[in-house]
Formats: sequence, structure tokens, C-alpha cells
Amino acid sequence: MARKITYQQAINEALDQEMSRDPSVIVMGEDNAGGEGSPGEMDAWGGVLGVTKGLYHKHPGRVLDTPISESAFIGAAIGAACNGLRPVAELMFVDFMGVCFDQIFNQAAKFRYMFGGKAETPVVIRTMYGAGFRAAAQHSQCLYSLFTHVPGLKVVVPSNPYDAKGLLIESIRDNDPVIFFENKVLYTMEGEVPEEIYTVPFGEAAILREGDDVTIVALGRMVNMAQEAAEALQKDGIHCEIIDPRTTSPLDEETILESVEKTGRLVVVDEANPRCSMASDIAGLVVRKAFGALKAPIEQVTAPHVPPPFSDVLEDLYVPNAAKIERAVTRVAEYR
Amino acid sequence: MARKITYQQAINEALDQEMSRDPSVIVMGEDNAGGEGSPGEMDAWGGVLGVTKGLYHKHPGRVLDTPISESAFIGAAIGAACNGLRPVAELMFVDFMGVCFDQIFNQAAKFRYMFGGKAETPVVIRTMYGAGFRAAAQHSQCLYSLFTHVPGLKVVVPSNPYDAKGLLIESIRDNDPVIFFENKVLYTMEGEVPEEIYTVPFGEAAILREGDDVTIVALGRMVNMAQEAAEALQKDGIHCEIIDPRTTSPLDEETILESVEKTGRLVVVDEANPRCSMASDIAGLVVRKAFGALKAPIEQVTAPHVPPPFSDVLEDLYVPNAAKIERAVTRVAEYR
Amino acid sequence: MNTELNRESLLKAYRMMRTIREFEERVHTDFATGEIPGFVHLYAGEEASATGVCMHLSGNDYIASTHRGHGHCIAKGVDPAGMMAEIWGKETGTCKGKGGSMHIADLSKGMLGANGIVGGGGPLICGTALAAKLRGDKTVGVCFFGDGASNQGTILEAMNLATVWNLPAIFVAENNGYAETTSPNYSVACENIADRAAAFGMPGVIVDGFDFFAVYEAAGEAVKRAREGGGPTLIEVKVSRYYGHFEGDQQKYRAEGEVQKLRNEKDCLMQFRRHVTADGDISAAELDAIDAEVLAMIDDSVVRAKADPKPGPEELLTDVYVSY
Amino acid sequence: MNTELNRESLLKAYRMMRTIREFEERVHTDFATGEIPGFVHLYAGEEASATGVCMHLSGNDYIASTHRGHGHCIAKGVDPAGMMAEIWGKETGTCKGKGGSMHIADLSKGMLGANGIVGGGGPLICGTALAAKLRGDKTVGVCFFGDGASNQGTILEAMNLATVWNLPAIFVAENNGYAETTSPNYSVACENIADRAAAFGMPGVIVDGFDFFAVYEAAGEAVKRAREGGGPTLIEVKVSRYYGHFEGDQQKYRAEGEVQKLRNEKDCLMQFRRHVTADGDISAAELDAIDAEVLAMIDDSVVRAKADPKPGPEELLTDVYVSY
Ligand SMILES: Cc1ncc(C[n+]2csc(CCOP(=O)(O)OP(=O)(O)O)c2C)c(N)n1
Ligand SMILES: Cc1ncc(C[n+]2csc(CCOP(=O)(O)OP(=O)(O)O)c2C)c(N)n1
Ligand SMILES: [Mg+2]
Ligand SMILES: [Mg+2]
Repeated sequence: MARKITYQQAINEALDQEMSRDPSVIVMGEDNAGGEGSPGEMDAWGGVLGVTKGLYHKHPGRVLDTPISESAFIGAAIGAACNGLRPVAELMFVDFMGVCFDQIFNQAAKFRYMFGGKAETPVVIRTMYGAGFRAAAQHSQCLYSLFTHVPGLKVVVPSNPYDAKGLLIESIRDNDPVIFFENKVLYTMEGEVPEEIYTVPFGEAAILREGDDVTIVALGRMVNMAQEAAEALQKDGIHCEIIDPRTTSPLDEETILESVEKTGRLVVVDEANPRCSMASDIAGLVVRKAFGALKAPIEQVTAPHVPPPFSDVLEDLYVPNAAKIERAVTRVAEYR
Repeated sequence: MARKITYQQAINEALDQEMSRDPSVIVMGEDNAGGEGSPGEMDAWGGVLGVTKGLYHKHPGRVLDTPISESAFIGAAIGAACNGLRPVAELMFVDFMGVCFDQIFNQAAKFRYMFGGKAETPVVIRTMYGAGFRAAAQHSQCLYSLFTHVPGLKVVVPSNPYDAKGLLIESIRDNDPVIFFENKVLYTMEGEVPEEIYTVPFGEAAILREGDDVTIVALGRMVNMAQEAAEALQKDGIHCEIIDPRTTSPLDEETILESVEKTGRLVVVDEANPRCSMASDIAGLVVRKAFGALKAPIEQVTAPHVPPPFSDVLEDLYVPNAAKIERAVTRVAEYR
Repeated sequence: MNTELNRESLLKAYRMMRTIREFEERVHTDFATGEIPGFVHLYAGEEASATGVCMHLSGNDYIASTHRGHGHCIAKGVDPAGMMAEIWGKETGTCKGKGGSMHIADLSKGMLGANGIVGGGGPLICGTALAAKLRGDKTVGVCFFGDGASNQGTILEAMNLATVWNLPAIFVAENNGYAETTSPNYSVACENIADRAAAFGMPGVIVDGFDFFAVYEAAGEAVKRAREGGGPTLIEVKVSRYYGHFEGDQQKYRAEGEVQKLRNEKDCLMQFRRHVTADGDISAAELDAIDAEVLAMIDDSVVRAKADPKPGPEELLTDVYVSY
Repeated sequence: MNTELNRESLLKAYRMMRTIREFEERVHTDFATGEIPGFVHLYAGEEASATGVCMHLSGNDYIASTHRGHGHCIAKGVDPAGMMAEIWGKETGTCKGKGGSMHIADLSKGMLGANGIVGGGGPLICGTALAAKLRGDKTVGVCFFGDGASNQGTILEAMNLATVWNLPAIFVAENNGYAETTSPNYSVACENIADRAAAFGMPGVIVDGFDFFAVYEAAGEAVKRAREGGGPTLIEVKVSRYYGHFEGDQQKYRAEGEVQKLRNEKDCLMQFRRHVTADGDISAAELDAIDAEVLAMIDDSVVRAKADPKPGPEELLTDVYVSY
């Protein structure tokens, strides 16, 4: 049986292996080298939750600490990508996008098109998202829909260690700007991950469970919730098919549509706020392209339209969970 | 018959009247006073397209030029709103949100919730959006879906001079942060606008045309395109109902749902890029809450998933138009 | 030096600093038991900064704070019991348990919020100061920020705007030697953060942040200038934090014994105590009495916070729009 | 002063400046007829800045430009005919008509793009410079930006980062006295933009932007320092624009006769001509010949741009992802 490591280790390993393979890969971010200018140890942190830890000593000169200037260093990663490097920059929490979004969505995302196809920007922006840490409104958001809205960006939302490694390697090798969303709660999730280098292609959803009754499309951490729900629903005789798109841009429309053609029923599970979300995006896709097959309303299980609250009781109510998914699936399955 | 003025004049009048009525209303933005520190005339511009022109001399000390520091002055407007003013700040083009989004979505939008209901932030951010000016990828975007995704923000997208005035006055009086989207092509649109002060409430869609066959929900400039299409379709015997939500957040779900309950067919027209857009948001709403009434796929007429191009031929292809709407409505109407 | 400060003010300042210290020490202890959720950044060691500045402020003045906000809150008059309940996630908290440590705010006290976004407060304080200026009410706005934040565009832009608009604003850079693990020796491209003042047309001063009187004096001048229409000031407070970046931080990036040395040799409470008792006007016993009162008050706040209920489920959906 | 510059270089510099001038004058004329679409910001008057800097650069060096980018493009070697076609929205344009005036880029020439976002280029040039530094190839990056942009957080952050990473970067602040209608007298809180250099640990110099030789000399030093690993420099070029912010601007915010006086007394081409012909080494006739060649070349580029086809409809959907 394959080796088991955590989601966080899988990401670290992907970075390590790609840095070893390709000298143009560099890593930068706040505290990624972890201790520049300070009197104690270097690599004391490896990023705020330690994801890049160990890389500093293994790859001398290629792991850079940055000032707290997200516009400057994310933009620098982008500029460096235009000049031959393949930088992986860390936006610590995606909640901080508001201080540097311009460099991402108006610069990196648009270069190729604005410049008539004459530019490539192979930059990866790793970022942490999601609730569950009692970190409140400014450190718990999802926000991938904002990036998915922007043409020119590729958006990756891995739900398990295997995908995290393969998708990150794919991201580093991709010649477009990629935003790589890491779920902070999943960092400790263990899973089988090959030691060797491999890639998981963009735009290919994973079918994690097959079933004929209801299709569940879930993203990131929600995939696990959906699996839990599907297990329970199985006992009630409801057979769910679970699809993990893995990348929201590009989106594997075919796999979703084919599944709905079969089941006729769909629940989309998205940890984000509901308006203009991936949940609505996928619902909109299906009602456009698979209407004929649809036998029931498409339910969206999402956070409510409020900021993430601090107190644990409220945060637990905020995040979608298996029970909510079960209820939605049951409603959809029973719809006549 | 009522007086006719342009969309731009309507906005200027709303600002002027509210400033006269309420001394706590101030206006700020790049070149809004139009000439600070320069040797020539003050009020030389009144904002880049002249929307605030004339206010500087009428309301001494209350129309402020700003450095090109969107984070600082949009944030200052927000801070001032916490300390008793009702600032109207101009983000010249919404495309520039990337340098100041944090102040909007993490600060203004979240204060009330994060602070347990103990803050009010009556700030208005006026901003210009949309294609049609041959202004290319960084000056032609729509982006209202990004703001609509964020709980705590209200988002206003007026489609005509009457609504522009009434909705702006409502925005200024509202105690939540409001993002007011002005379509640059509509500035020259004329319409009947009462001279007196009036408000148009948030979350109340306008039904601009009644019809039994197909519902068209359109936003901003697209409302006119939809009307043109509906006129033509009428000749083919297809009767469209046109709904202008006027505000995307809050969204008047009832009016949309009631209309679809009647027609069973829906086309959503949104000038923005398609992914995680208002088009998909509304499609998702309807397939969730009015599925039983739906007789056809929901079509989304939007810009393609590419940045706005420069060349006029390409830009004209990029923006949705009446012909595209007609085709979509026809497909939906003929669906069996 | 402390000529302006009468007995009463000195005792008030001491109580303020002691309250902050005791509050933070207690949160540190309780965090270790695993009962306190979330990211918690302690201000212990930096008390003289918040206190030296806020002693000049009244309830109508505003401050904007940071992720490390407890000290600023207490110094600005926010109720420590409400704060403690907030940190514990209780409905009796300052923000009903919805904000937590990183978002404590009390606008009724002129406290515009801790802030989870580094540099977030700079623009906001320009706004409260602008409102004050247009109203002519002689109040001021103070933005506290860290050495790390001094590289954030929002802070740099805000300093420029404050001068352009000649705002009654004060920028207090609390240089505690680290931004998470990263030193300003590395991240701040000039010698002192105060050197940046010139780039934005305002006076810049450096003070020893362990010395309450030094902070008090510099802040007094800045506040006076601002109230009189003289515009903004940048004050760099050189200080240190006694605990990790947040609770749980192992601090391997720090020098051995660094904190212990500071606690022994420079601690602001120790220095303050020595200073005022040496003058003879205030006795050690008086200060001890304050210590005991503060301790009891903090103890009590924890007892209550623990016992208080969590917010009800209906709170999830309230307080997001004034009207919607 | 111009000792480094041999005849050939002088003629090259003159041709560069003249090409920019002629290009801009022609766009100005053609815009008036209504045939040129979009927002067009002309660089006429500022030629000595782009030229004085770019004369030190080779194709492997990078520059990042602004909305007012034509001059930077030409000085960095972008083909003026392609640029003209781009501005006219033709498929033969540098960017196939997809970018327009505000987005002309040619990475094969080290031109990283005009930029529709004020201050957008600062971070980007740190990136190209970082790549150069890590590769050790001795190339540099130059960021041109305006007086208005000098207040944008992105530029301020970038200057700090450039010093922190000791990058081979040069920041050229083209202070033309206006950001749209707003003067730096109002918007820039310090006396000179160059004064900001100290805040970011780099040397700052001020040069007369009408004097090619002054710009050339200052840029030479900065480029040399950067290539040798000495880190970034901020150069403030005091200059003026001859036309409005963009074409169509009435310029009521300017003083009467301001531009005419500058054209008469300070024009960079006039001064350059006077200077080099006075030395006797170069004759007026030689320069006249260049003028005529440039004029013919620009004429030709317009003829071609007008005749060239617009992009085909299929172009709408191409060039957005390398692979998707
Ligand atoms: C925009 C943004 N970037 C990064 C962070 C993560 N972060 C939180 S605190 C911190 C360090 C701040 O350092 P400093 O300003 O010196 O304040 P201190 O913690 O020392 O009080 C960082 C990087 C953040 N919250 N916001
Ligand atoms: C972030 C951003 N804010 C505002 C604008 C609008 N704008 C375009 S050019 C300009 C003035 C720029 O002034 P300056 O930097 O001095 O350059 P100049 O035009 O004088 O060359 C402004 C405000 C923009 N394009 N981007
Ligand atoms: Mg610090
Ligand atoms: Mg300028």
C-alpha cells in the first residue's frame, strides 16, 4: 500500500520535488524562509502554518521571505514569471487578496490576451482558505468564486493529499497564472500519496462515488462532508454520485453534465457565501445544458450570506455539514 | 411631461440635492474637485467624465480631490462614515478595485457583523463599469458579481436616468455600505427625471415590459438591449417580460420567480464574464425556487470568458447585444 | 518630564498598564488549557505604548488598532470584562462573540476595531480624522500599526493622505522587532520607521516604548499639534513583545533569553513603578493595591466569561445589514 | 557631460526622441479626426526621459511603463509601425489590436507593457529584476511612473521591496506636474518625489527632464549601480506634457501659455539640437535628415495602419489561456 502523508506534507513535497527538478522554481511569501533578519533560527516557521518548512535549507537562495507588501511581492512573482522564473508565491490567507488583487486579476490574468498572445505568466499563487479555525470574518473566507470569475486565471481547489500534490505540480508546470486554494482544515488530513512525481490534470473532475439517484458536486473540504452524507444516505437507499471538480477554472463541465443526465438530480455543496458562487455557477451550467434530464430543483448547500462568525457555535452553524447535505439530497431525491 | 436629463446629469443632481439637504454628505475622488494644486481653474474636470462637475463651487469644502491612493481615500470614506459623515467616494473605474478591495470587502462590509451589530457604515462608493469605450481590458469590466458575492455590501446597478437619481439618493441615505455601478455608455442616455428629490428602494425590481412567453432578466445597459430584442421578438409573436433587478444585492427574488412562474422560460442578460456571474446567480436561484414552473433551459447571455478586447470589431462582438438576446429567447421559446 | 501628570493621572496610567498586562498574562495562561479558540496575539510588554498615547485621548477621539489589539482597547476604555467574554466567544462579549480577539471594537468608546488585516487601520483613521476636521470638533484619530505593517501600501498611502488633507491624525508605529518571524532589519528598507515621516511631509520621532513617560511626552506633542490643526505625526515606538506572534508560537527565530532580559531590565511597569515611587509622591503600597484590584477584576472577568452563554443560533444571521 | 556619448550614440538618441515626438504629434492629429478609438495619453514633451534612460538599456533589460507608454515603448525598441497599427486597432498591431494604446507590450524587446493601472508596474519590475538577480545575468529593470503614481501603495511597496531584496531596479518618477488635473503640489506630501528614496533606503536624485544629458547621466549612474549589485535608485525627472491628460482634455486646470512657453524655451529636442550642433561634431543638416526620415517612417506607418485589416472575429476568443 502506498505511503500516507498529510495534505500539508503533500504540498511541501510537491514544492520540494519541483524545486529540485527545475531551478527556475522559487518560493516566496511572508515568513516562508521564516526568520530573515531575526537573531534566532532561519526556517523557524516555513509560512504561518509551516507548509514551506524545510525548503529554505534544501534550496539555498530560492525561498524568500517578504515584507508585508502583498502587492509588491505577488506582483514581483508575476514579473519574475515574465522573465523566465516559475515562482510560487504565498498569499497567506486568501482573505488578504484585497490588498493585492490588481496584480492578480488585471496584470497576470490579462497579459496574454492584452498582449495579443505574446506573453506567458507561469506563476502560482498558493493561498489558504476556509472556515473552521475560529479565525473569524477576515481569516475564514473561501473567495474562489472571485478568482473563477476572472478570465485568464486558473483556479485549483484540491480536496485531498493526493490531488494536492498532483495538482500543485501541474500548477507549477502550467504556463498560465494559477491560484491554488489550500483548505486550512485539510492540512492535517492524511491520504495515500506516491513518493514519485506525478501530475493531476486541470479540468478533469474526480468521480469519488458512483450512484444513480442524486449527483453531489462538492468542492475542497466539502467533498469529505459529501462523502459522509452519502454514506448515511446509502442506508436510506439513496445512492449518491459524488463529483469533485478539483479545478473550478477550467471546469470539467462534461463530467458534471453526464452525471446529471444519469441522475436527473443535483445538489451543489460549496463552503463559500451563496451569491455569485461556484454553487450558483454549477447550477446555472446544469439548467442551461442538462435541463432535459433534470427531475428536481437544484439545491445549493452553502454558507449563509453573512461573514464568517467567530464563536465556535456560530461558526459550526455557518459551515455546511453532512447533515445539511443529507437534508438537501433527501429533498431533491424525494421531489416529484 | 416631465423634464428630460441624462443619466450623468441625474447622478450629479442626486449628489447636489443630497449635499444641499444633508451637511454630512461629502464627495471625494480623483479629480472630483478637479484641479487641486494646479495653476488653472478649479472644477476643471469634476471627475474623469465630469459627473461631479459643478459641485465643488456649490458646496465649498465638501468636494475633495484625492491623491491616486484608492486604498487610502476609499478607506477614509469608510472611516468617516463611522464618525458621522455620509461620504460618497468615487472609484473612477471599477477595474481599479484591485488596489483597494480590502477596505471595501473586509472593512466596510464586515464591521457591522464583526462588531456585533454595533457599527453603521453609511458610505457610498460610486464607480464606472462596462465596455463600449474601446478602453480595453483594464477599463471595461463589470465586476459587480465580485461585490455581490460579499455579504454586507449592497450593490446597485441602475439602467436609466430615473433610477440612477432615485437609487443614488437611496444609497446615500442607506446606513450600509453601497456600491453604486454607473455604466459609462449610459451617461449620455436621456430620460424623464423629476426635479424633486425621490428615492427608489433597494430590492425592488422594475418590470419594464409584460409578457407571457419568456422572462428576460437584464442588468444595467443590458436592459436597453433586452428592450430592443423584445420589440423585435414581439413581431415574431414572442412576448417577453423584462425585469430589471436594479439592485443585485439585495435581489428582488420574488419578482423574478413570479414572472418565471408565469412564463416558464428565462433568459438572463449580463454584460459581465459568465463564470460565477449574476447571470449564473439568477439561473441558480430560479432552478432552485421555481423549478416546477420551468419549461426550458435557462439561457445566459453574457460576455465570453475572455478579457475585454480593444479593437472595436472585437469589443462589439464581446458585449451582448439585441441580436444575441433574440436568438437566446427564440431558442428558449421554441424549446419543447 | 512628567510634569503634566498629577498623582491621579499617574495612578490612572499605572492601572491602565497593569490591566493590560494582567489581561494578557491571563489570556496566555488560559489559552494554554485549550479553552480559548482562534488566533490570539498578546500585547504584553508593549503596555507603555498604548497607555502613553491613549492617556491623551478622550472618548470622542478615535483609534484604529491591529490584530494585537487588546492593549489598545483597554487603554481606550473598552470594558475588559466584555473583551474577555469576547475572546471566549460568549454572547456577553463586546461584539457578542461574533468578532473575537482580532475584531474587538467599541465605537461608543472611539475604538474603531482591532483589525485582522495588517495595515487596515491607516486609511480608516484618515476617515475619522477627516470627519473631525470637517466638523471642527478638535478630536483626533490615532492609528497603531506594527513594524511589519509599515511596509504595507495602505499605511504608506494613508500617511501621505493625512498630510495632503492636513488631518488631525497620529501614526504610531509599534516596532516590536518582529512581524511574525521576520525582522524589520530585513523588511524595512530604511534605518528607522520614523525616517519615513519625511517622505510623507510630517514630523517623525522615535521613542523608547518601555518608557511610559517618553511615549507620553511624544504623543502629547503629536496630539496637541493635531488638535491645533498642525497635521499628522509619525511616532515610532521601539518596544518588544513578551510572547509569541500568536499563542502557540515556539519563537525559534528569537535570541535565547531575549525576553527574560527585557522583562528584567526594561519592563515598562517596573520602570514606571521605580520612577514614581522614587519621586516619593506615590507609595509602593498604593501600586500594590492597584495590582490586587486589577487582578481581582481580571479574575472576575474570566469567571464570568466562562460562565456566560455562547451566542444563540439566531445570531448567525443577524447584524449583517442595517436594513436588507 | 556627454563624454560617454559618441557621434553614433548622439544620433541614435536624437532619432529616438524625434521618433517619439513625431509619433505623438501624428496620433494627436489623427485622434482629432475621430478615427482613433479609446483613451490615448500622449508623451510629447517628455521624450528626453524615456530616451535618456533607455539609451543605457539593452534588449534583455526590462522596463515597465504606464498609460502614457508610447515613448517608453519606442525608446525600448518596440516597432513604431506595429504600435501605430495597435493604436488603430488593427490585427497587424503589436498586440494584434487586442491591447490598444494603454496595453502595448513587447516582451521580446524587454517591454513589459504600458499599464492601465496607475502604479501597476512597480511590483512587476521588482519581479523581472529578481529573476535577473537570481540568474546573475547583470540585466536591470526600470519602472517608469508618474507623479500621481508616486502616491500609489504599489509603487511605495515596490521601492521598499527592491531595497530589501537588493534588486537591480531603477524607479523613474516622471513628474510632469499633473495627474489628470491634480498637481503634485497638492497630492505629494513631501517637497520632491525624490525625497521618498530615503524612506526606502535608496539614493534619490532629481533631474531636469527637458535635458537629455542630465537624464542620461543620472540614469547611467543608476543603471551602473544596479548592474553591479548596488541596488535600486529613485530618479525624479521634472518634466511636462505638451498635450492634455488624454486626447480630448480641455486642460482648463493649466496656466495660460504654459505649454507654449515650455515648447519655446525648454523643449528637449531643441536643447539637444543646440547642444550637439554647438559642439560642431554634428551638423544641423544631419539632424534635419533624421527628421525627414522619421517623418516619412511615421507617415508610412499611418498609411499602413489605416489600410491594415481589423482582427478577425475568431480573435475574440484566442490568446487567453496558454492551455485551457
Ligand atoms: C494584509 C495582511 N497580510 C498578512 C497578514 C498576516 N499577519 C498577521 S500579523 C502579521 C505580522 C504583523 O507584524 P507587525 O505589523 O510588526 O505587528 P506585530 O505582530 O509585531 O504586532 C502578519 C504577517 C495579515 N493579517 N494581513
Ligand atoms: C489605480 C488607478 N487609479 C486611477 C487611474 C486613473 N488614472 C489614469 S492616469 C491618471 C493620472 C496619472 O498621473 P501620473 O501618475 O502623474 O501620470 P501622467 O498621466 O501625468 O503621466 C489617473 C488618475 C488608473 N488608471 N489606475
Ligand atoms: Mg512587529
Ligand atoms: Mg503626472
